[in-house]
Amino acid sequence: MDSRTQLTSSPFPVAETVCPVLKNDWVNDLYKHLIVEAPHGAAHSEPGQFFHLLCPTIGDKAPFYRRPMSIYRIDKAQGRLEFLYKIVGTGTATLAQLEAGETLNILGPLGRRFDFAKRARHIVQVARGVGLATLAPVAEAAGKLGIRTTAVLSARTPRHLMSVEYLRSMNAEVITVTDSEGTSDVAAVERIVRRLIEKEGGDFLVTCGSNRLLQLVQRLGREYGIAGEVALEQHMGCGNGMCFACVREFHAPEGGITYRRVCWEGPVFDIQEAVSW
Amino acid sequence: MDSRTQLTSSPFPVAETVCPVLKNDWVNDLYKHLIVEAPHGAAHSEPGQFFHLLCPTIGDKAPFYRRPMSIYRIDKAQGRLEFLYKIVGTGTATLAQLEAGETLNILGPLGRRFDFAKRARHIVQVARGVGLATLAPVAEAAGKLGIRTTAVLSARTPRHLMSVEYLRSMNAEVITVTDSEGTSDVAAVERIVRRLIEKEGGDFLVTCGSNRLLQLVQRLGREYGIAGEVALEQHMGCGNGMCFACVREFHAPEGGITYRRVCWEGPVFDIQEAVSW
Amino acid sequence: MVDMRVRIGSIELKNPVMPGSGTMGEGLAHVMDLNRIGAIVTKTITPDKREGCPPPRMVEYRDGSLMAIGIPCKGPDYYIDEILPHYREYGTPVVCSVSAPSVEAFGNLAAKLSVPGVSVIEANISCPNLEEDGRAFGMDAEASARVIRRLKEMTDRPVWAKLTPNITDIAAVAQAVEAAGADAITCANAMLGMAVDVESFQPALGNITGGMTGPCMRPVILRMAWQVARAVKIPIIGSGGMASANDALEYLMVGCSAVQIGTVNFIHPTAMLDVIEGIEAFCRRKGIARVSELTGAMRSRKEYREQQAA
Amino acid sequence: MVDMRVRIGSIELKNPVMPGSGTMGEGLAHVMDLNRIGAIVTKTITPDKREGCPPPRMVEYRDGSLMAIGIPCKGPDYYIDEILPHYREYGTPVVCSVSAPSVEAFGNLAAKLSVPGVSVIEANISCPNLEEDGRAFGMDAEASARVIRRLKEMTDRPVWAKLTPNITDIAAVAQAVEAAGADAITCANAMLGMAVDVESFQPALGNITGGMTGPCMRPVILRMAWQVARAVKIPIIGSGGMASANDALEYLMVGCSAVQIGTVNFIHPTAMLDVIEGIEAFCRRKGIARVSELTGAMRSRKEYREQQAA
Ligand SMILES: Cc1cc2nc3c(=O)[nH]c(=O)nc-3n(C[C@H](O)[C@H](O)[C@H](O)COP(=O)(O)OP(=O)(O)OC[C@H]3O[C@@H](n4cnc5c(N)ncnc54)[C@H](O)[C@@H]3O)c2cc1C
Ligand SMILES: Cc1cc2nc3c(=O)[nH]c(=O)nc-3n(C[C@H](O)[C@H](O)[C@H](O)COP(=O)(O)OP(=O)(O)OC[C@H]3O[C@@H](n4cnc5c(N)ncnc54)[C@H](O)[C@@H]3O)c2cc1C
Ligand SMILES: Cc1cc2nc3c(=O)[nH]c(=O)nc-3n(C[C@H](O)[C@H](O)[C@H](O)COP(=O)(O)O)c2cc1C
Ligand SMILES: Cc1cc2nc3c(=O)[nH]c(=O)nc-3n(C[C@H](O)[C@H](O)[C@H](O)COP(=O)(O)O)c2cc1C
Ligand code: FES
Ligand code: FES
Repeated sequence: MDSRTQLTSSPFPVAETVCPVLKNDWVNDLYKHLIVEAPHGAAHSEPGQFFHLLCPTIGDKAPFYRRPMSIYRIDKAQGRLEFLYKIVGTGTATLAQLEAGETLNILGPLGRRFDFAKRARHIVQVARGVGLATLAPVAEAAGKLGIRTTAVLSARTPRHLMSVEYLRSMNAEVITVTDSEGTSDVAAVERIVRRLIEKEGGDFLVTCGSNRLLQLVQRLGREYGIAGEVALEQHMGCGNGMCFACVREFHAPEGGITYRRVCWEGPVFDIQEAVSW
Repeated sequence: MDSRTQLTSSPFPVAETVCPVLKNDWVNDLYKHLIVEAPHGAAHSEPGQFFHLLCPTIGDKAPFYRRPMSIYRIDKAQGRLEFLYKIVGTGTATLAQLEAGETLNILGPLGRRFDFAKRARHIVQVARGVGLATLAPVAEAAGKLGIRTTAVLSARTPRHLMSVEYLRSMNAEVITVTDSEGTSDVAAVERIVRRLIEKEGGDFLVTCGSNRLLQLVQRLGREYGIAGEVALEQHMGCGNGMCFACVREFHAPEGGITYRRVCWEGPVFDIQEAVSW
Repeated sequence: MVDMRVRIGSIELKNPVMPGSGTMGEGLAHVMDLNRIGAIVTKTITPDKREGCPPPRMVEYRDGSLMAIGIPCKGPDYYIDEILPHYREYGTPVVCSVSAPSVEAFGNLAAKLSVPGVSVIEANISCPNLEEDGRAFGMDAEASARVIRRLKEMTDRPVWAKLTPNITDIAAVAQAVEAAGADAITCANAMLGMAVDVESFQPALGNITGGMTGPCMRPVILRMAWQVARAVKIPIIGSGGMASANDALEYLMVGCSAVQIGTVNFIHPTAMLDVIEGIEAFCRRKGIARVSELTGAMRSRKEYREQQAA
Repeated sequence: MVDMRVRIGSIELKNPVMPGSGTMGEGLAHVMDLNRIGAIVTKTITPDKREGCPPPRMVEYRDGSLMAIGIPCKGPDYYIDEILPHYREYGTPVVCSVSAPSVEAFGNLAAKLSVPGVSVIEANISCPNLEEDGRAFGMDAEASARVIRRLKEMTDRPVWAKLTPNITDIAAVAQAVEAAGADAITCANAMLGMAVDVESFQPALGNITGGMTGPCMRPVILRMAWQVARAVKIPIIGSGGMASANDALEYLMVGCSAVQIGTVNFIHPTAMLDVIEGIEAFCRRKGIARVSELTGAMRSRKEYREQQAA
């Protein structure tokens, strides 16, 4: 382990690196925002990819495998990576205990990025929960290519909306809907997305974080003949295509159902091939 | 585990209790001095007994079983227990990381106490290393019974001598010998112990912490026909007589060699039955 | 109120939680009330006196340990005169574990130990330290059956057969001991393991091999309990790697009627009480009236989905 | 300089460390240089196409995990056309793991896969997920021998027999495959385990049972490697629970010539490099010139004491 705790860089695109934690603060009652110094990771990462985090062992909490987290923000200039994560169980609980000045062992970047560069002029994002983290870097990357982004962000309450400021600072338009305000039901989101497609030239749909919203976006995609992608989750072992633990069901292009690895063929998949759950 | 972290007392003599740490400081470069609030433990403990400490798990350091530690001081008045321990491996390393205000799960008191009450008028202690911790409470308990104690303390350097002040405050006479001063070889200690027996009425020998000193004390005990006891160590599972992991060889009274459990028949044994190693 | 009683053949236990043989001792009575557990299971007794394995006797791992204790034993008379009296005062049935080097000796020992105060004979046909390479009666279905048949002839107490997990087909041994008349099956003893002290190029244990136990073995032994449960009709007592009520619930759900807690008693001597309370709390929360309903309550994933959808 | 080369029958490896089948993939080449390891061992190939087990496929424990992957496979042609090319570019021998439902199919598959770029055929006669209750060829010495004999007829590549640990007498299977002509033995595959999700009363794995692997299994598999080493003369490749150089040294000292690292690759993809460096450092520190001297270097405790005293 000694050699490992000194890892800082690697000649390989994917690397296990030990990164200083710069920040690990609450953004609301459920989520924390983690910033690590990771020049290697920041240099190689693309939107939609994830890192596999070695959450520390503390007392009874001993996460054996790493935990996958989407990159929330890639700061290539400063060599930093940011994550936005919800505390749900063992690993995220110990991750939440990390303090600035401590280190975190990360493996990545891993997985397939969003592929909108040549296909989109106006990306419509539909995100909820953890999906807000996953979709955030799309706006920044799209902006650099002159692609417009509108993000429809859904959450339980306004307090649980995240990344609104960040997305706006990247020139994305942001539409927020929440359960507490009664604006987040599928029908309401459907009206918004239809308008974006019909009136605003929305031509590429990305979604993450909600099964109901995935079903909606699949339906609208089919109806309008618009391409799109979804970022999916599954419990992972290696995160690197080796163990086949992270498979989910997909519609095979040749018909029927097939298993694919979320970490390797994904986590970003064609929206119509995804099987909703 | 939740119920366990609230344990504070028990109607049973031996108990698993979760104790606030009051102090856990270095006494020299090798040893730390730990004080915990433990009313139940302090009320039931006797010199020579030990506690089985649940050293915390931190990262790669995951001590599975508890770690046995002699009681260095029993403070019945304030309901406190003190330990003096050397950092040698996994468990003591994580124990050393505990800070005042945190808690420690302890199990005890366990094992057989020193049995000098009806047998001694002048106890001669010969201690080295960890033995300094184990023998310390003997002086206080002996003093209360009007039994005189002389402690011959051996260490590598004067800096590694511990409990000198404490023993003197208990009215024990203290003779120190160290390797660095060239005063600690077996012949020198032998001269001291012979004098204490021949000139000062030394009539009960206790030792702990050194094989060479055990052999010396056994030899002198036999020669002068003086009784004595030794506190021994062995790797432990349960610490409570149940697993039989902690056996050592002993001279059986009926002749031959037998195994006995250090945690149950000991850790204090008749000095002549102990097999030196 | 949850009815925590379970029936193991002809005897009833006040709850399904007891220690594994060799993992409790008089010391436990200094820490807790032995009236609260389902049964008292004593360390295996052999016909002869033995000192057990030479030290070192243990190696510790992150989630379990390797112990090579052997069966230190002072013989059946000492058991009857000195050990049993400690436990007779409790209203908890005593399960007396026995082991012997031959079928004949097994039977004689059980007969001798069928004294007042002993409610059950558990046949340790599985102890991995006794024979060369850990081979034991329990590794052969026919030899196992012979031991059980003899025990049934020699004692009127219920006989539990404690199987070894160091085996290809545990269900076959289970069926053999069932056919031989065993009243219940304890599944299972420790898996044989070893460790090397690489610094000294020596085996880490005095006995070279030892029994691997503790939480890390639970998935393997649980699978065996499930295989046994599908193969026999007599009650099964699970034994392997339980540290919490959840762990015990796994064993009950795959088909066990009771459970034995072993290694974790060494770390938390009152762990059995936590397990009992935890099982009871689970039943309350799920609206289960009798703990015995949990036995074999595992449903297949498909069934479950259909049921949820219904 | 320590000579790190080891010889496994007719082939020489630059060092004794390689991945276990099914625990590496192309992804590893994105993290490290595959020229540095002793061999590349590819995931088991079956004659037919398979999707593998239904999810959930894993349960995590404190010191290991239970995985029920099955053998997702796109068949031998896909292997030759799509997988092998990724590995051919390295100067590291490729060990191709194969499995099949019959002796005949085993032989045909090995013949088909004996293409340039494949240096060794490893026969996975031990995979616990293929047959009902995890039963496999490897659970029967005679069936194991038949597979190996057939493979030896059908391929000119060295054949390694990868044994199952779910067995009473692993030494007997080792002797049977040695007699059948195996060039080496891999000891061993995963132990069969299971888990229950007690909240839902369901098996935690889609396949109900899965393979338990990771550090917690090391003592049990190490013991088997030692038993095998005492029973056969062909080289042994240890496989089970190694996470560090120390762990690998245990396997070498009980008699293995090389080791396979599995589960820990998932957590630290460069773990094999640490193991290689650690073994080399150990040899340097102990003044050992050739890593092959470590094979079987364990002495009995008594011997050791005598030697120390001398
Ligand atoms: C590609 C990818 C990107 C992700 N990005 C984010 C993100 O940006 N922010 C965020 O908050 N969460 C994200 N998640 C979900 C996150 O990985 C889980 O919340 C986390 O693994 C839970 O770990 P735990 O130990 O706290 O939970 P536990 O429930 O204790 O974990 C038990 C096991 O289940 C797995 N697990 C539990 N929930 C999930 C889940 N939803 N997805 C995958 N595995 C799970 C754990 O990894 C672990 O193996 C992402 C998941 C994937 C697959
Ligand atoms: C009755 C008794 C009283 C003791 N009192 C004291 C005391 O007052 N102060 C003190 O500093 N030490 C004392 N010791 C020794 C102390 O228990 C060990 O130093 C400690 O267990 C080492 O644990 P570790 O995890 O740091 O070492 P590691 O080497 O990592 O431990 C590995 C295993 O070896 C065991 N072990 C290692 N050394 C010893 C040892 N000397 N005795 C018993 N087990 C050992 C550990 O408990 C553990 O099981 C006492 C031992 C016994 C038996
Ligand atoms: C130190 C020790 C001693 C044991 N002695 C015996 C014994 O004498 N007879 C027996 O049948 N089982 C014995 N066992 C096995 C336990 O009863 C139990 O079956 C096993 O430890 C698995 O449970 P666990 O993982 O909860 O420990 C012993 C186990 C340990 C750890
Ligand atoms: C996810 C996973 C997949 C595996 N797939 C295979 C396989 O296809 N063929 C095989 O022979 N062994 C397979 N194994 C077994 C490993 O090669 C190895 O023998 C085992 O995991 C023990 O080593 P470990 O404890 O280091 O993981 C697999 C193991 C794991 C964890
Ligand atoms: S997590 Fe291992 S293949 Fe995806
Ligand atoms: S440590 Fe268990 S009997 Fe002594």
